[in-house]
Amino acid sequence: MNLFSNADAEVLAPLTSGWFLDHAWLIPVVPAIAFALIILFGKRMPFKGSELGVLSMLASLVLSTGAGYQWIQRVNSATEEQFVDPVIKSWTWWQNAGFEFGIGQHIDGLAVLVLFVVAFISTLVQIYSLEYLRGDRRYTHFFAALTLFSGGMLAMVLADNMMLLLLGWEIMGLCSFMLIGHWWEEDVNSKAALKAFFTVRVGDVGLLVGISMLYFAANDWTRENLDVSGFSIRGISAWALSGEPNSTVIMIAAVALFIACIGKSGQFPLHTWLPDAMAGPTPVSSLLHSSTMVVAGVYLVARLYPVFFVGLDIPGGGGNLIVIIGGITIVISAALAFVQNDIKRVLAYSTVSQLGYMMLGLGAGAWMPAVFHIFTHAFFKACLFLGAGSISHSASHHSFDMKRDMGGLRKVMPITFATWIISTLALCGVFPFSGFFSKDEIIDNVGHNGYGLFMIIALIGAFMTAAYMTRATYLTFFGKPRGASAGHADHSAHDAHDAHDSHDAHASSGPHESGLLITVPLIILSVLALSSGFLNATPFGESWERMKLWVEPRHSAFAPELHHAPFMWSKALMSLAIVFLGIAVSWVLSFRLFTKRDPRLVGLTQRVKILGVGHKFLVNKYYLDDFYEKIIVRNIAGPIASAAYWINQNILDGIIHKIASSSRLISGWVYRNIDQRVVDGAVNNSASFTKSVGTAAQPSQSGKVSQYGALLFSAAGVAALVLVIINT
Amino acid sequence: MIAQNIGFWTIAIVMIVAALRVVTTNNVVHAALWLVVVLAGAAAQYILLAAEFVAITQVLVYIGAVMVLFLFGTMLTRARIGSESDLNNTYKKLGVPVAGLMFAAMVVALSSSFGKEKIPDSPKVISTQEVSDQIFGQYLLPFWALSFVLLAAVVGAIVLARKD
Amino acid sequence: MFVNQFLFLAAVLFCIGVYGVVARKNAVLMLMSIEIILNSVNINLLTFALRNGSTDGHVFALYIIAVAAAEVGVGLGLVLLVYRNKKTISVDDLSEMRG
Amino acid sequence: MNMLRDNNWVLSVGTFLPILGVVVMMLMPKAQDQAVKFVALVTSIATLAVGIFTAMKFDFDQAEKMQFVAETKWISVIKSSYLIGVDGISLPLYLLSMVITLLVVIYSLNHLPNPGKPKAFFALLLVLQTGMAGTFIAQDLILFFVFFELVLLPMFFMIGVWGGEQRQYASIKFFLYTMFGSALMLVAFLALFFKTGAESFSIPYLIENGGSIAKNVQIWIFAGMFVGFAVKVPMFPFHTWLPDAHTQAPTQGSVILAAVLLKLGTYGFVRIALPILPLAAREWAPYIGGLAVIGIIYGALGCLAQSDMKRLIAFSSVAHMGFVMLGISTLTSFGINAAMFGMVAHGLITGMLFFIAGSVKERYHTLEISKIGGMLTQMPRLGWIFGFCCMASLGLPGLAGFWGEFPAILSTYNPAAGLNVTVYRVFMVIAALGTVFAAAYLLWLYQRIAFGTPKNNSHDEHSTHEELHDVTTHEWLAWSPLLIGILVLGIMPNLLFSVFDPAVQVTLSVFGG
Repeated sequence: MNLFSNADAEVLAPLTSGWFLDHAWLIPVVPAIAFALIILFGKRMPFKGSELGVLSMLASLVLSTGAGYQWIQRVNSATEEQFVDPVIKSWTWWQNAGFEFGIGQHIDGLAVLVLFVVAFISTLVQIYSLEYLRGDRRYTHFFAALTLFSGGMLAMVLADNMMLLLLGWEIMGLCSFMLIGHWWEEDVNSKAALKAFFTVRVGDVGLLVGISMLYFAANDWTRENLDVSGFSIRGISAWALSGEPNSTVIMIAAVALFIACIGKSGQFPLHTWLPDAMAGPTPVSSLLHSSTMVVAGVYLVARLYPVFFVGLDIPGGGGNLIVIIGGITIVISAALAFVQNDIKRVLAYSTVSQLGYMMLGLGAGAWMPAVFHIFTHAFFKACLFLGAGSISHSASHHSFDMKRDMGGLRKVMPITFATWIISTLALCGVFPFSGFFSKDEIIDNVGHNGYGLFMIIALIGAFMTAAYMTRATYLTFFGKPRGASAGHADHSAHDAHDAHDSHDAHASSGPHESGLLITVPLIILSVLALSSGFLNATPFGESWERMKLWVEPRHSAFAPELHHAPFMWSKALMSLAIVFLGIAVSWVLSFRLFTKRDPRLVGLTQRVKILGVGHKFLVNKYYLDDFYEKIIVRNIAGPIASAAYWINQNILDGIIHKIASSSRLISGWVYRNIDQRVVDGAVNNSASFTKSVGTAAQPSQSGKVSQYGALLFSAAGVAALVLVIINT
Repeated sequence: MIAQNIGFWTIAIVMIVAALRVVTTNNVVHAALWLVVVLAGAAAQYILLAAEFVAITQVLVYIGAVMVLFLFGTMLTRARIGSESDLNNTYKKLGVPVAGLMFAAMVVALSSSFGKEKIPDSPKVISTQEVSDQIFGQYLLPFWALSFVLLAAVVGAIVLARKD
Repeated sequence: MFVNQFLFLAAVLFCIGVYGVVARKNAVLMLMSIEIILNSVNINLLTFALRNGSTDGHVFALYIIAVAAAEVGVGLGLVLLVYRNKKTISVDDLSEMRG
Repeated sequence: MNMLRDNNWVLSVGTFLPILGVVVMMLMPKAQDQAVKFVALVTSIATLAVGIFTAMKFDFDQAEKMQFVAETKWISVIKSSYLIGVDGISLPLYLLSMVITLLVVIYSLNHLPNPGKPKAFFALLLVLQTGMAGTFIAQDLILFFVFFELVLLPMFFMIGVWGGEQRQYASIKFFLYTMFGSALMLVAFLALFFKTGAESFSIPYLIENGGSIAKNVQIWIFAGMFVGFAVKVPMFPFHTWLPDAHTQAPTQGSVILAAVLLKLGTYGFVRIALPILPLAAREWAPYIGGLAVIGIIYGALGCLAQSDMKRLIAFSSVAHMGFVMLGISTLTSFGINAAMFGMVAHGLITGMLFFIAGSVKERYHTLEISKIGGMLTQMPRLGWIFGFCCMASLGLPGLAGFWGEFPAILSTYNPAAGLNVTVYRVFMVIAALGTVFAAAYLLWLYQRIAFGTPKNNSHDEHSTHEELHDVTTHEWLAWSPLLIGILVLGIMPNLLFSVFDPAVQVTLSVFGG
């Protein structure tokens, strides 16, 4: 089995394992079972099935934590340079014609890390949803979908082969469709759900192609050397690094897989579904955009890192597809965040931008910081989303519009405010919040690995992040209360999903702090947003880099060699300075613009033409949506499909009709020459198909026996002659 | 051999002429009588072909029974016992090419298949006993079916012809 | 004796019968033409029976005679019925089945 | 060999039992509607029982061999015999036809389309069943042809009598189109017969001897069969009868058409065309693949242009059968396995979708997508089932549709030796794009029908509130086996693959491995 590790087995220490690691496959199975139970019995349970969802997530969390703990022990039992073998269990799902489809688990540091994050965030989100969706019409369905969604993500993370990964990947897609379109009575919501599923599905073509290519390219090699099929992640990783693969094949496969990641992780140019997906309930946005769905793409790149590493020549430096896409995504989505008035959309674009950082890091060989960014980002982004939900839930009467319905909330919602600030600082990458330790490391390593240009882009991105978050914070918590936050129950301004909740009680009570079920998850998340960075605090020296020790696979036949930039305070201070500059500039501008209504700033976009054009360009999201919807989708669904259908009806069917009518003509002609008497009715050129068939046959149906006889005998005679001629 | 040949050709010519009369005559009763000639000729040919039993059956069933039926049919439909001009239909001429076509096909087929093949000089003569063995042996099932057909025909004819 | 002389006789009779079927419009005469056809077939069958020395031809000739009897019975019954209802037995006037 | 002939009565009984039911039905007075329905139900249950018995006696370890072989002289003059048998390829389809018929009978018990006439309807249904089952067990070309054509007539009447407004047009088109194909097919069969020395029509015999026919002759013979089978499948330029037939056919007709009838064509390819004419198959394969891929995209585009739900589903059949044909055109055992699986999966899923369309029509009195909306609020169960089927149809992993679709795409990457790899890889990418289109049209359909708020139909007198009842007991009975099948096959595809695989391997052995 472990041909590669056995080769020099004598120097390796035996690795420990444990119950939790061996049974990690239970982690996705529990939510899957819970899903089935909720669907079947949920409505009849005391808490409408929500308790099952929460309990299953808690169970998954416990299992993942146990697995994490045992993984750390396993790492500790290994020697310094030893590659810590993942815990792999696989069973044959089915096999046929030499193809073997397995099902199994593949647990290593990366998987454990993401499992823990997913289970943790899912648990908090479910608890939060207990309150947030209380009384919703489809409460049970919501929990079922949420549970299955987490199950899908967990299965994808655990997958030991590409087929299982694809399964989890698609289940997530399905559940995102159900969750984003949760309030499907509104056209907007169902359209957003459709858009999300469809856009991701476009990317999935790449996944299908990539899996197929990898399978056929790698299968022989993996069978021979590792006795696993070409679907196995471990096999593919080893194959990619073996120097065996044809560089073109692996390059195309890597590009194909990356296309799938672009769709799933909302990278440019397929990021457009992500902001629209905010149509779903806030807990969904929080789950989707912090730790699951969108991270799946990043996870896939991290999981199959050897393929990308070799295929896209990551150690080569300079630039490759991943860093280019990542870099573009960071900047363009950060720019979009400036013109949003909807707080959730700001966060959505910020997510897109942060995913760009992760991709950038992975593309530039900064594997560890990128993976660590998955970890930290999950906490602070979830906290931000839940904070936004808390505001809309308790203060702004279900509106997410910062300009119209928020402002000055820091006094009424102190807990939400505090957690928000902590998470924002983490997001901006301020020392010592968690974002600093991951994001700064990414920026640092990108430069160190020879991607200088992209380091600059990343720094610009950091500046923009700080600026737009400051703007959003200012609009939400500072200044004077506006709209619903000021207690004006302006019913026409309410957010769309308002009608579905039974929260009318809140409407009259004005802005207030949210309940415990909402604030406790917020507090927990903000504590983590503050502290989780210390798990891999590079500035404090090697002994603080626990994450690197536990998660990063050591260089071996299964993992490429990764380089780490030495930490330097000078660089860190520079990037911190950029962040603070961003905060300061944005604060001053926001204060002047939104509170003082400074005449030099208000209406600037109207007065300065070039700014106006830029603003319009941003507001219209670079016209990408227009391009997709109006040009591509509308053309395919409209003229092209209609044209195809027209061809079907008029050309293909037309040929058939033509054949029918010409056969009618021919038979009519033949008949006229046999029987001069019957001419009427035979010539009717504009007859439809039915008529033509009928009239074609009609003359011969004269009802006269002797004619029938004549026809019969002459036909027999002709047939006989034909046979005779053929036989002679 | 020669005698048989003479017999064959004589009968054959008579049959053909008679058959032509059947399909051309303007008198239904005449047609029926000409048909008798054809059928009798056929019976004679059967004998030449060493099939006495079939020949006898032909005489009994056809000339005896079927012809009587025909004549009855003619009478019952009150055909004039005399010539009639309205016996042929308007596409009379259509029959000539159709028949000609079939004949051409058969001529080609027969002459190419059997050319100058002769009937063996001392052919195996089939006795009536053998025929009956066949009918009540190998072909018993068709025989049953045929019996049913006849029964059905009798019942059917009665049902059809009944006045009520 | 040639095999063909019988076969040709049968062919001639057959074609005459065909002509009769096509050209006649009196139903009784049509039936008669059909009888000619059937007889020509019988001649064929018996010729081959003699040539091959098999009994099958005889058996089928007999069957054909029997079927012909049945056919004539039913056919004439039909003719009678038609005559009773339409006062004519000209098949040209019987075109209710016209398509 | 003897063991393979054990119990060889079961196939004949299973095939002709429905005819017995028809005879019983014919003897009953017309007015006895309930009794007629009862007889139909009992007959189809008994048929299925025989089918299940067959499956139980079937030796799955020897799935590659013909089992329950029965041979009797039939038309010895043309050397055609009554030779029947099943192997791993035909058994699942044989059973599928029985299951579908039973479910359709159950569904019809109280969903009889206008103008009623239960006696004729059920009789036709049972005759249809005999034809379908017979096609799958026939091991003689003439027998195959007879059953293949036997299917045509009941379907013709079913569309022509119980169909929609344009039923005449649709039924005649269906009939003529398929007759045209069958005529060429028959010519091909005859040519095959004479070219192999006019010895036998038996398929095993022809498989042994067909390979020795000269290549250019094979290509022509294959062309005849291709047209015959492609019309039935239907493949791209021959598909235009399908939307009309589906749209006009009654629900039951559509279900059977989609679930079983279309499979006769693809089954013909796998059972007859490929193994008997290997040289020609290799020449034709790229063209078949090309047409299949065109069908995938073209069917999807056709779907996007539709405003009628049933017509949309009909066009989606064109796309799905494209995947099946693509799998076949690879000439690899994996591709053909995928195609076989795709056939069964498509039968279950599309059959189910047509059932749903029938129920929608019954409740809303229209199939215009724009006039239906908010089905989830009005009939949540139906809406969820519909969603489930849409997801299965667009190839969501874990449901049956995926295992027909993805392996077909996968196998296209590496077609059989001697086929142009580049061409097939292009096919693969296009087919993968086809899955996106599938998602597009199905989800769009679902969004328009199930989501949103119910359309105001108050001006329409028919759709009074009480008529919009959710899924009824009869519907549950008829549907749940299909739904369970979709789920179970999705989770355990090996159930089918393990049956197909040995037989497919044998079929492909003529290609030299």
